[in-house]
Amino acid sequence: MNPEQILFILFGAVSLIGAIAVISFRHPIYSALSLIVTFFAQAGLFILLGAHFVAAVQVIVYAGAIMVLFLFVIMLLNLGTLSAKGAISGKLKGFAVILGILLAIEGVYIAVKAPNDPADASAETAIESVSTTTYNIGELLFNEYLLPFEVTSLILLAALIGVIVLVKRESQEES
Amino acid sequence: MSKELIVVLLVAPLVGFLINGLFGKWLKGNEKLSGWIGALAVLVSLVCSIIAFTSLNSGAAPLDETLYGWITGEGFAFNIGFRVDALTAVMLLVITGVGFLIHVYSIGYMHGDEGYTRYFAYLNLFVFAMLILVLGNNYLMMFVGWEGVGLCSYLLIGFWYEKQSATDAGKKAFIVNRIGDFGFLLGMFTLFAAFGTLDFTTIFDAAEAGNFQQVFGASTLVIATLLLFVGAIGKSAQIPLYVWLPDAMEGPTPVSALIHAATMVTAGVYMIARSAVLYNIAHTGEIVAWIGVLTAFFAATIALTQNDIKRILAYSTVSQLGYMFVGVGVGAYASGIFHLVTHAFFKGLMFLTAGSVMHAMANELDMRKMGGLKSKMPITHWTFLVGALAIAGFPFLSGFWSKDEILHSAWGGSPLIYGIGLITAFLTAFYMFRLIFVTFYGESRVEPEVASHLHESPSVMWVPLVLLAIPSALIGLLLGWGGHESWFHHFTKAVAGFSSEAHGEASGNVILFMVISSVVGLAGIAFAWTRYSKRVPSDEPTGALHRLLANKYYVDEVYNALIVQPVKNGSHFLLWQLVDNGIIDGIVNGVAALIRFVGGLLRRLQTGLVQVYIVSMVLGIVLFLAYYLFFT
Amino acid sequence: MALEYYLVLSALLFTTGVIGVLIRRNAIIIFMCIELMLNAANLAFVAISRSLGEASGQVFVIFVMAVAAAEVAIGLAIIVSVFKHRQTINVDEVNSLKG
Amino acid sequence: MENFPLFLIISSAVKILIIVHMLLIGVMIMIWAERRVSGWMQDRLGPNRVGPQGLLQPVADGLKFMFKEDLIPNHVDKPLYVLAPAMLLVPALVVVAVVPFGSSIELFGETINLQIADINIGILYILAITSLGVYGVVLGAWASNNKYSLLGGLRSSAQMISYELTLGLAIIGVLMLTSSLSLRTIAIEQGAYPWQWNFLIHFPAFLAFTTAMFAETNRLPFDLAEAEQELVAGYHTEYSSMKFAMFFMAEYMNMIVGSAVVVTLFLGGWHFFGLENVGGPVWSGLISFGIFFVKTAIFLFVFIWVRWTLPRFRYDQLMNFGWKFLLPVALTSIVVTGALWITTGSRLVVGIGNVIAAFIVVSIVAGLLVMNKTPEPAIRDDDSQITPSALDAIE
Repeated sequence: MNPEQILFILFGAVSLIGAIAVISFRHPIYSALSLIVTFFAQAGLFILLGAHFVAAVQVIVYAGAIMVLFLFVIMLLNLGTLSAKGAISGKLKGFAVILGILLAIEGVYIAVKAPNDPADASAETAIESVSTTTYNIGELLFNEYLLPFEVTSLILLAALIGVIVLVKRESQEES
Repeated sequence: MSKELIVVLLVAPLVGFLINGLFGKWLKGNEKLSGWIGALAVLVSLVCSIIAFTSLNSGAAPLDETLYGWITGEGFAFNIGFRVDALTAVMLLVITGVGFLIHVYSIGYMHGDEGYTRYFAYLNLFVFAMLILVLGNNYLMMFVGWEGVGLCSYLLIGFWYEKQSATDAGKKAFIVNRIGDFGFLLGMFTLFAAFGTLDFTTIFDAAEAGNFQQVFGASTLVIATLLLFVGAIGKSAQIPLYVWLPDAMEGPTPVSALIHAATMVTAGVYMIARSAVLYNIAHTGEIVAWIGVLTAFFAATIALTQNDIKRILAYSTVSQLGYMFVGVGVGAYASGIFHLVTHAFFKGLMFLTAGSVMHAMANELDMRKMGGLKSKMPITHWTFLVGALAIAGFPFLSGFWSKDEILHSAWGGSPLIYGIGLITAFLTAFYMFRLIFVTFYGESRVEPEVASHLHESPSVMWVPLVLLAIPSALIGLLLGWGGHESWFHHFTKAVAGFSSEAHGEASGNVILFMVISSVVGLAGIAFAWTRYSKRVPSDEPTGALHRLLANKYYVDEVYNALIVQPVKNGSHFLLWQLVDNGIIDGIVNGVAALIRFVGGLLRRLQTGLVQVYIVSMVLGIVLFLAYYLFFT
Repeated sequence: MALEYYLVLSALLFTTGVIGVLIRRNAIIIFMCIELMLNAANLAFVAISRSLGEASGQVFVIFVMAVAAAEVAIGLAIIVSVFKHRQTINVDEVNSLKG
Repeated sequence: MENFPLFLIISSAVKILIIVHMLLIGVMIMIWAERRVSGWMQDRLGPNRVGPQGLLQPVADGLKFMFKEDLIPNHVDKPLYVLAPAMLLVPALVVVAVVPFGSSIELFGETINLQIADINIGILYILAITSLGVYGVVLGAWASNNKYSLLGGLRSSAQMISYELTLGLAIIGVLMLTSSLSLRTIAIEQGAYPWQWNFLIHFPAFLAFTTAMFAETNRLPFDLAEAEQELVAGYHTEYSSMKFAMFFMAEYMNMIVGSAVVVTLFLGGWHFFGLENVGGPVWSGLISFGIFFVKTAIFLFVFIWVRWTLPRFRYDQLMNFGWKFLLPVALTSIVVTGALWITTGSRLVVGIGNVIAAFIVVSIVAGLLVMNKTPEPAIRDDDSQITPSALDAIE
């Protein structure tokens, strides 16, 4: 057991437990908190993978912005604990869980049986070169992926306008 | 003369239409502006027409240019293109000149109407369509204009759509025209089958060279020209399709003047003159002439007994159109077009004066309730008198010249046509002056409350009257002096097919013909004087002939019994109750019932619960993955 | 650490998200589960990126995050609107599309 | 690093111990300083009974907090209520890990950087960790199950998100010229003399960053989350004893770390006219640490100064200021810095261009605001003023 394995197990376990907690907690606030924990653990995994920049962005964007928005909305709407009874029958729920387990089996199967890449052998050595990737990411982002990058900025702009339109008050005169 | 000029000429009314049509709501508060925009648009066209005309007159070559390809396909091409020669130039002047005056007149006449801007939009659109009709250099363009004017005519006849009679008249005009248009279309198809194109120049050249596909054997051109003539019959209200024109008087009077007297109804005449080459080769002119003269005669006889001013004028129009067809039929194309021009002025004038009278009489049209209007409306009276004298063939007024030329040419074609034409001329003079005497002279029979505000029309209305009266009186003298040697003949000589006047060669003494015509016309006036200067037409028709005429030969009733009722019954019992209700509805409802049944079963899947949908989605993914992972 | 471990973890996280979407009724939690799925994908991206020794995968992760941020903003706005209208964000109570 | 990095571990542990303790002591000193400075500004004495010049007053307060009954009200959500203060305090503590507080010392033949961890994404780490501080506030507010607390929490989250943008964007100009995310590199890249420091090159960004930093620490004039006059005490209304003390400490810790970051990024770090190079490898390191310490202290004084000078923003003013002034200024700073740096490559031009551009942008925004100005509502009493405007921003 080298340190990386220990950390992987630690972070992986935390993220998985967090994920299960997200879907298990009754109260949305706890779900949100669990999700934050999961995100943190994932950031840890990213660092293990040498993707420091992505890890930082993960925390800044997900933990720092997105989840705050979630919390904000949950508090705003004052969503309390939800009653269990609803239109979704237990049968459907059971079916859904079985489906999910099947899907998990398939996913694991894909992951394990994935054709081992010839580059995999060099992967261990590649770690070092990739670990300083902020520069690499920047270079890729502004050269090869410049167009997607600009498109993404447009998506964000569109989202911005969309949100304003969605939640804007109908009339400004009332205030 | 350049392409750009023609484009401006054509587009100006379109712009007017768009402004009035699209921004009518905003212009509503300011109807003067709306009216003047319409008039101005036509004025622009008028100026362009004058420029085009003078340049042609000073010897410029006719323009025949293609702007761009409209529909291009394997082996054929339809283009947007213009042809401006003497014939077109004359038509342009008539359309925009009379059109402009009528626009101006309408500004006063339509004052206060609910649909003021709509009216001007339609009127501009009409001018635009009419310009396309005369400017096109192929039959397809002509057809576009042809249908366009038909549409505008329909819209304007039914302009007061709250009135049942107006909408009925509009529908009638549309349906009757459709029959004619169908003929026109078939004619176009025939021409296209024979020549592979619809361009005037190509067709005329090929026809003269005999270089075309004999789709109907030797009679190809005969069939084509006769089919085209069916279109002309419909549009120009000839026997047997004239019935729509008198009813079309339901529209506003300036519309009657512009569309149903001066311009649109002459489209048939124009079309035949344009196709002169074909008619010359096919020798179908005689049929045209006979239809024309019979129409002239019948319409004149009907006009004898009518009491409604506008109806008299309408029948008179039909009758005069007959004359024009006589002219083009016997090959005297220039004369026919000449009569078209003079007629446009004096008939337009008379309609406008009738409108003026209506305006003063609170929309009263029955002349038995008028009388003695001369003193109350002097300008109207005098201008009307000029028009009536012109149409009656009073010496040296415009109608005298043009009608005389046609009669003269008809003599060369067939003395019998000439004879009937002469009788018609007598009848024309008679019914016109019957109208004048009953309306303007004698005792006033106006109802008291109407009489109290009897007045001359405003200047915006009477100025156009005067402006029309002058050419009505003089244009014949100016253009027609010298008979077949006149300026007009000279000007239009270059138009394709005009020069070879096969039948219409002048024969006999010109002066003698003139004298005969004048005497006949004067006799008609005199006869009217003896009959109606003191008397009012009786309400009840006396005698069989009178009744026959008063009821317009029962043509409407005959049509109704022979065509309308069978079609209605057939539609009702066979098409509607059996085919539609029984078979088609049965199929449709059967299919609907089936779908409803199946849908009812499928409906249960549509729970409205997002998660049920997602579950099915995930199920699909799981199955797909399973298939690809474990079974391939 | 071999690639497979990360991929397996990614698959498990993804599946957890899917199950969450399927069984929870609260729109916000469903939304969180979608974020969870996106993150699982991100993890796979980064792992494979390392395995291949190039940074493209990380660039994609950046894109995914940007789009996720946009999506969250819009989605939450919609949820707030729905809540204003219907006083609930339970997806099984918002079933106007029921056939 | 083939061998077990014993020395690294030991030295790191020592550094962590020193820094954390300095932070904690710093908090105590700051509490004392704030009260004394405010007293001095308001022409009164402030605490002066416990110890010399009242220096032991914070110790006394601390003791009081510790021995006070740890009250947990009945109506709160217990787990979160307990967790919240820690969630605020921990980020404040760990963020200091990447701040370089001096050059380096040579001991036992090894070079020791005066920094706990020089990670290559240091500045991102700071942004990431500081953005977490909001959870402590928000969750504490929500867990308190009290409407004043909740309002405070909501305000705080909206404010944090708004000003975090500026915080992040304002430093990009610096990063562009330094080509590094490492705080140490950034500090070294700035020369020894004040005119080489970043605050002159990126003056508008410096102002924007500092302002946003003030907002992130929830201090006046940005303390809407705990505005006493409106919300009793905002998010920590329901807290008492040690839990309250943790909130309290976190605020001051944030101040200290924030000052240190500003000093590192904009004020030349430990540089001061070459003084940091005087002496041997040990002494120069200690002197640089001293310089850094003094700079941070001066900046902390500015914090206190501002707090007792400016009145609190109204909620809409806060949002307007953040979105309509700071954000445009930060954005302009990025564009102008990038453009001028590429075209001219001169720091002087970049510095001047930044100031001019910021001036223009602020003028334009101000002009637009004046033009679109709706008549200012008459002064209303506090209560009616806060609740609707807070909800405004929410909805």
